[in-house]
Amino acid sequence: MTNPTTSEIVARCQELYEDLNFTTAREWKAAEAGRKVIGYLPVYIPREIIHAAGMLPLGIMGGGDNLEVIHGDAYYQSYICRIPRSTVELGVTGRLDFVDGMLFPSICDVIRNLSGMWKMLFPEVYSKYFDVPQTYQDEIGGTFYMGEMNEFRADLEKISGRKITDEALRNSIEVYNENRQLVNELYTLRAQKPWLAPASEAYLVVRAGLVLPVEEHSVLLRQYIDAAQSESRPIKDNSRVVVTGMFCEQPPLNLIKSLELSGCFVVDDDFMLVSRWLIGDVPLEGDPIYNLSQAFLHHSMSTAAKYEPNEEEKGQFLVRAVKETGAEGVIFASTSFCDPALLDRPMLQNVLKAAGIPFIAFKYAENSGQMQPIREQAGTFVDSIKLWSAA
Amino acid sequence: MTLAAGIDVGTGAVKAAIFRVEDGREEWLAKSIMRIRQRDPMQLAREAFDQTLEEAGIKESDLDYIATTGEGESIPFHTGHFYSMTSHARGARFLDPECRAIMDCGALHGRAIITNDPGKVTNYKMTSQCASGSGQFLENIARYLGIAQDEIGKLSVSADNPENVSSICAVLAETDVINMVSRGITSPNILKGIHLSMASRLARLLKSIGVKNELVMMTGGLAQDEGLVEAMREELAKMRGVTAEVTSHTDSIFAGAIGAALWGAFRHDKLAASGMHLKAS
Amino acid sequence: MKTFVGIDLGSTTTKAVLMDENEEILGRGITNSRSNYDTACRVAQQEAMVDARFNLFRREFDGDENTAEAEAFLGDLERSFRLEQFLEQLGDLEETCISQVKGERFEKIEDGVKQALAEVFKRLRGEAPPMFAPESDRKSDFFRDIAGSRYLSISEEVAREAELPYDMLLNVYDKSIIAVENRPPKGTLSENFKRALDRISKGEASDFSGRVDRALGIELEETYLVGTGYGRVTLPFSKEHIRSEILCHGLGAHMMYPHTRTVLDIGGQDTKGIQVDASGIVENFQMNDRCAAGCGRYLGYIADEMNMGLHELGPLAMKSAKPARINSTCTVFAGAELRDRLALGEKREDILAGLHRAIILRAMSILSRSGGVEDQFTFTGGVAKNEAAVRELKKLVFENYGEVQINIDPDSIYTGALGGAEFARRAASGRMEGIDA
Amino acid sequence: MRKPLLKASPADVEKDASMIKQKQMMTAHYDRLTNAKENGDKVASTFVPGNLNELLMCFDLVNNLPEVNAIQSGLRKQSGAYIMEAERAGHSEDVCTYVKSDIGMMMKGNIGPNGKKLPDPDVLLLSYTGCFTFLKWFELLREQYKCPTIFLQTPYVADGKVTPNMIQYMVKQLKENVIPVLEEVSGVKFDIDRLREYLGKSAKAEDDLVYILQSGKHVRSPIDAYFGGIYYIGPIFGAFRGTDDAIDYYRFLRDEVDDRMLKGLGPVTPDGPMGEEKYRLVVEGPPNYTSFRQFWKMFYEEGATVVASSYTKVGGTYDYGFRHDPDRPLETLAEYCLGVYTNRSLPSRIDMLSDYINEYQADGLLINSIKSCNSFSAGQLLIMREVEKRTGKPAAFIETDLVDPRYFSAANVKNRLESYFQMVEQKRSGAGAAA
Ligand SMILES: Nc1ncnc2c1ncn2[C@@H]1O[C@H](COP(=O)(O)OP(=O)(O)O)[C@@H](O)[C@H]1O
Ligand SMILES: Nc1ncnc2c1ncn2[C@@H]1O[C@H](COP(=O)(O)OP(=O)(O)O)[C@@H](O)[C@H]1O
Ligand code: SF4
Ligand code: SF4
Ligand code: SF4
Repeated sequence: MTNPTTSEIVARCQELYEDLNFTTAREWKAAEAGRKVIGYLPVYIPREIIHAAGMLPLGIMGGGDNLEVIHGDAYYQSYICRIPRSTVELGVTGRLDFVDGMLFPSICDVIRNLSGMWKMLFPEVYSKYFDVPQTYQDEIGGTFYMGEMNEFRADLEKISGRKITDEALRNSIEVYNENRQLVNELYTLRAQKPWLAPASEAYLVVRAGLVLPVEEHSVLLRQYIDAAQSESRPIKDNSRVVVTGMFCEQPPLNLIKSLELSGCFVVDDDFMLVSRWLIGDVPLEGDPIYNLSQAFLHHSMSTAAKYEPNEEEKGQFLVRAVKETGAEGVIFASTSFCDPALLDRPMLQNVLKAAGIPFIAFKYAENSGQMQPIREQAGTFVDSIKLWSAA
Repeated sequence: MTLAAGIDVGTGAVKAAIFRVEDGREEWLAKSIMRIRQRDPMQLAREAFDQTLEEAGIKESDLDYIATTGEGESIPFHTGHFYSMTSHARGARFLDPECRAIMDCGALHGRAIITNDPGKVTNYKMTSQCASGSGQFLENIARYLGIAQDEIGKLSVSADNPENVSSICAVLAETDVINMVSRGITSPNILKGIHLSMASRLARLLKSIGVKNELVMMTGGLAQDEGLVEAMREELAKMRGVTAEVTSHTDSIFAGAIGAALWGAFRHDKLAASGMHLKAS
Repeated sequence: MKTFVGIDLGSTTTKAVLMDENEEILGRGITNSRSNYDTACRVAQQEAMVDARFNLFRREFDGDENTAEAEAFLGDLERSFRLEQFLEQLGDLEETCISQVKGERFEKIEDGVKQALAEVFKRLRGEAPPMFAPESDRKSDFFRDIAGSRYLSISEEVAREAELPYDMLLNVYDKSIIAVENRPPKGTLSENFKRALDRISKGEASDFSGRVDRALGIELEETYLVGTGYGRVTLPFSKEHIRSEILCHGLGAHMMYPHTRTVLDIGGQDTKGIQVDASGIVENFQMNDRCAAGCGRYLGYIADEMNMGLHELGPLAMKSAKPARINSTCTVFAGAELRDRLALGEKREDILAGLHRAIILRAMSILSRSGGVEDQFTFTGGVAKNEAAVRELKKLVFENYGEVQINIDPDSIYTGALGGAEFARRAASGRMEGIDA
Repeated sequence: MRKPLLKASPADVEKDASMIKQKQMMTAHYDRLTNAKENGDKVASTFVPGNLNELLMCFDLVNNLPEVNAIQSGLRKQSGAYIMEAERAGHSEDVCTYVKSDIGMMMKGNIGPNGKKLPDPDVLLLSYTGCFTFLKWFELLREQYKCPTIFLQTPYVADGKVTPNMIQYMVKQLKENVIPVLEEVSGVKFDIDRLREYLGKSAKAEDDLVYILQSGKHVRSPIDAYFGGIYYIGPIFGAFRGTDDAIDYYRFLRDEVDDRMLKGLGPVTPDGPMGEEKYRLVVEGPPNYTSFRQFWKMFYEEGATVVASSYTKVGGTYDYGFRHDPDRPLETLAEYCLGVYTNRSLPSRIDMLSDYINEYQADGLLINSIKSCNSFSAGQLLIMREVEKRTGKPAAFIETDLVDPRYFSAANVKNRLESYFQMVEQKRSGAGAAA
């Protein structure tokens, strides 16, 4: 079998991305009696538990710019971000009618309240507000988190009618470890040779992992990485930037393309953090729930949705990302009305200022149509990097 | 010697300029402006460019760099593209080397920019995706009041009791203006009121990017409007902690084109120095 | 006879409905709200009176064997009456224009401009009778619109011939039209009727004119008046004569379609989604904020951008099978997007269809916030006259709320005023009951 | 019945005793705050919902509440300038204006309502109950003050049930993260009996508060449970829970309310006693503070009384029986935090509001949706429709902001309210006619 080209893989991923009916997930479910699908919202959920229950974790990142929101506005005022309203739209228009459960991770007040709304709107579907600790001591936050995970595990056992064994969990952890390694490999490739794996492509490839079974996605990742490395593409006179603030409501694809068009190489980002949340492999030996909790407490990504207990550490993750990827600046792109991202931003900017890293900031919505102002702002940023850099 | 052209494709007008740069001396050879008025901007860009070539008495192939700015990214014959704020800042610095802050007021957007000494943009902000308080907005109102565009400024500065205009929709403003007319408010007072309301928005934009005592140069089409320039002065004077002066220039509308041409020349020389040649095609 | 008046002072148009004691509509009147509000109310009310007179004439002629002849006569009378009105306002406009020609800007060309104006108005007057001839197709009923578009083209010609700057003539017009609109109509109604009657009967008294005289003799007593609408706070009425426009729209829609439960009104400056119960009482509503995106003005603005009449937008958009996806929400930015897309070679009808879809999508969002769409659904307001908007609305409503019945009345623009008139009738009868008790 | 202690002219006794008392309490509190440094007092900043005043008192810490400061700035019409200041410093227009008002105030010298500078806090007690903004707010303050910051997480009561896992988590945090740091900052050893004593006092005042708030059930309500309610909750939600002052205050207030009920009087408004009670409303959501008077006036002028509101539950829900319990000191604190209004799930908020409409015989529900506050606002439209469906009473929705004057459009709000009142009226007469 010949390896598919990047454009073939990307085309497939784009199809998955545009499919607001989640056809592949529907087909997966229909393929075998008794299969269940559990939907989850950003930012992070231990998908391993769902996988171990023999179910398909389905990432729901809003409706994007292809969904015309008709009913969603009946649920949300104009000053609330888009993702909950497009998610509700997906729900009330029946696009999620095959989903057997929904998880609302603790990320902000909007998603939190959405969990209650879901209970009102779809009383017959299992839904859970998935609380996570914001304190990171083993005895305190750890115990609480293990409690939450075990509760969830028990819920899934009830739904599926069979036990989730530690063995199954370990197996799932292994599968996801591999998937995370591949995602990280793709990110590393993009950071090193961004022209080979443009951000808009990498985005689609990683995003496919939200709707595909993880094993299938890992194959896809491998294929894309191999194809990207073997194709030759022209090097552009672009500047390297890290984009941040997009951890929940996803930017429209055109926004990512516009950034590239205006002269940016995106070398790191916080899109769909669930795919990269845990840093490094989760150990396979011992109590799997304990291991997942340890990874969450001590080896996980930073975002605005997390409390940073250590003042000195605030924002350092961003400085490290810049250093590690050789970026020349940071773009803060936040969803309009996203309190976590927007409240965090001034603090992060202060950290960057102190580190002498240039940055700019703008807002978007998942359905932003007009890209010209974004091109202009990103373009001006790149202009000033380019005109004044030593080269 | 470097010859460079700048073409600024805006939403209201296309502007073009040609420069000769030699030993740091910048000589402006030609300029041209064409209002778009529902015509194809790309074609107008060509026409405006050809006009400048003719005026400068040179051929396209004599040019070392053709720079576009504004919405000119897709012009086929450019050497490179600079984004509006980059070029406006540079153009303003050419028109008045003293200025450090730039307020560009075009047909749809307002852009506040700060530069450091070498002309590098250090901070900026654009107005949002609502056209309230834009050039188009003023144009609509003037049209309704039956006032020609070049009359606006003069009338506005003659106001004796400006009407208080809160920020209103650029499209629905008409109704509010009708309201004012029917309450017997004079055109100068209406215009001044609108200028003040626009200016206060723009002044806030300037302050938010950290303008304190820099000389602010107005660029773009509305810089021609002395009423708005005056209103900017008044609004900035009202702001605590800001002592910035405001200036404009008769060629302010060309700032983008000028800046693009000069950056083009700069980039050409820089690349040439490193042995690369990007001859205009 | 007793009459009840409802006036809906809209942002774009002011509408009046005259109702009799039996809840029958006697007359409807509409005018531009552009002028001052007082005048707008007075003009709309007066127009409703005129319409009522014609209805009374019609009642007078009812049961006549020569229906065709009578219809023709009434048609003539109406056109002739409109012509009289038009000429009167034209005279006013001319006077005002001439008086504007003064000052520095006209220093050297004062006489020339005045002569040119005289010529323009001569031609305008000459064109008038055919404009009001049978079968002629008037673009609008508003003086500003009819006079305006003709003035523009005639004065361009005249200016060219006289070698005067066209801008000057334009400027004089722009200044004068506001003043003219702000003046309440001068002539008394019956005089205009008399003159119109004279014009068609050429002075000869006929059986028809006798009946008209008789109908003119019926006195229309204004028993109670209720005002509503966008400008209701500035209405020149006291508080008990004012009702919220939401309630008036709800009630008005209920009167036209007693089974209606959801009402969408898209006016010039606001869009309202209203839910009413079985007796026309408002249960919930939602309105847009002060932004033109999603209201009638959006289309007006686009029409201006495209140099088209409002009436032409819908039919052109209907030609499209593939509406474009409009990215900008803001009206002004949508205008810019329109230009961009035209420049890129996209089809006018596709862009226009996309713009219609955009405005209806906004309306859908307001509807959904007001509680969705329930059977029956009534669409009112100026935009209901636009077929492309109606097409998109139907499509979206059916897709999202199933097969509900959609009501659109050609006179739906009067919904608010109708509700107002009914409130007036109820208030008056309540008052009378009070007196009886 | 106890007689009011304070002297006032006989005619005024009913309405003034509690008000005078409250003024004195507030003045004394702000003086203590602004003199903290001179007096050697240590200051803790914390939030209203989940505010652990009794615990802070055990360490002799003075309780500073940034939210209350923001409210004060709003009422004094200074918040607008503060918010602009914060936005100029890089804060987004989109985020909660309480935070920006506080940060702006800090940037402009932190002058408190008594005209004196508020002290820098010695410790930030980040008690996180149902509002994500709290997290970021104190991270922002920590960046400025560089003082110890205690994090106390209250899990969200998503399923309407408080689980043992939640209580354990909180008690553990109190024992291991909160109390040790408070001891260290204050230099005072924790004494659980002191805490018990204060908790007992809290419960006493809480009894009276519930009585007062429930007086709204009386037809011809003696109180306005929204505009008036804001004053009534001040001491219990602020720095006075657990004090004798609070006990006195609520006793006075209870007497006044009883007196008004006896006389068949309605609430007192800034323009004197309220006229006829034409509409009885339940209100959901915080008020607007920048145009507080104007806003209130739109209600009382039309004869609308708010008989129950959810806002008076933000600092704790007592009407379902919760009282601070001296016998389970740490658990009771945990339960208190878990029970604050915004930490309750949407379904339980709907239950609560529907109950209020029925129990307080209200004509309908009014939602004041606050732009700032996702915690309150996200989901309110569903709440509105659901309550309407369950109670059959009309509901209306208005949008304003807490302390940002830019988002209070008087004309809009008035238009909506007027339409709403006419709607209620029409519905009543329509129902009457149909019957
Ligand atoms: N003399 C003038 N007085 C006032 N406004 C003017 C004048 N000339 C142009 N304008 C306004 O300037 C705007 C166009 O400015 P410009 O900078 O060319 O915009 P853009 O770059 O967006 O095309 C138009 O809105 C026009 O109304
Ligand atoms: N014949 C028509 N065809 C299409 N649209 C129309 C027509 N007449 C009016 N409109 C639309 O209706 C709007 C005015 O609606 P109207 O209900 O009169 O508004 P308002 O009540 O606010 O005055 C105009 O902005 C226009 O878009
Ligand atoms: S985009 Fe921001 S505010 Fe909206 S749900 Fe996500 S985290 Fe919350
Ligand atoms: S308010 Fe007016 S100018 Fe602003 S977005 Fe809406 S239509 Fe555009
Ligand atoms: S978001 Fe709401 S609860 Fe949170 S601080 Fe702001 S106003 Fe208070």
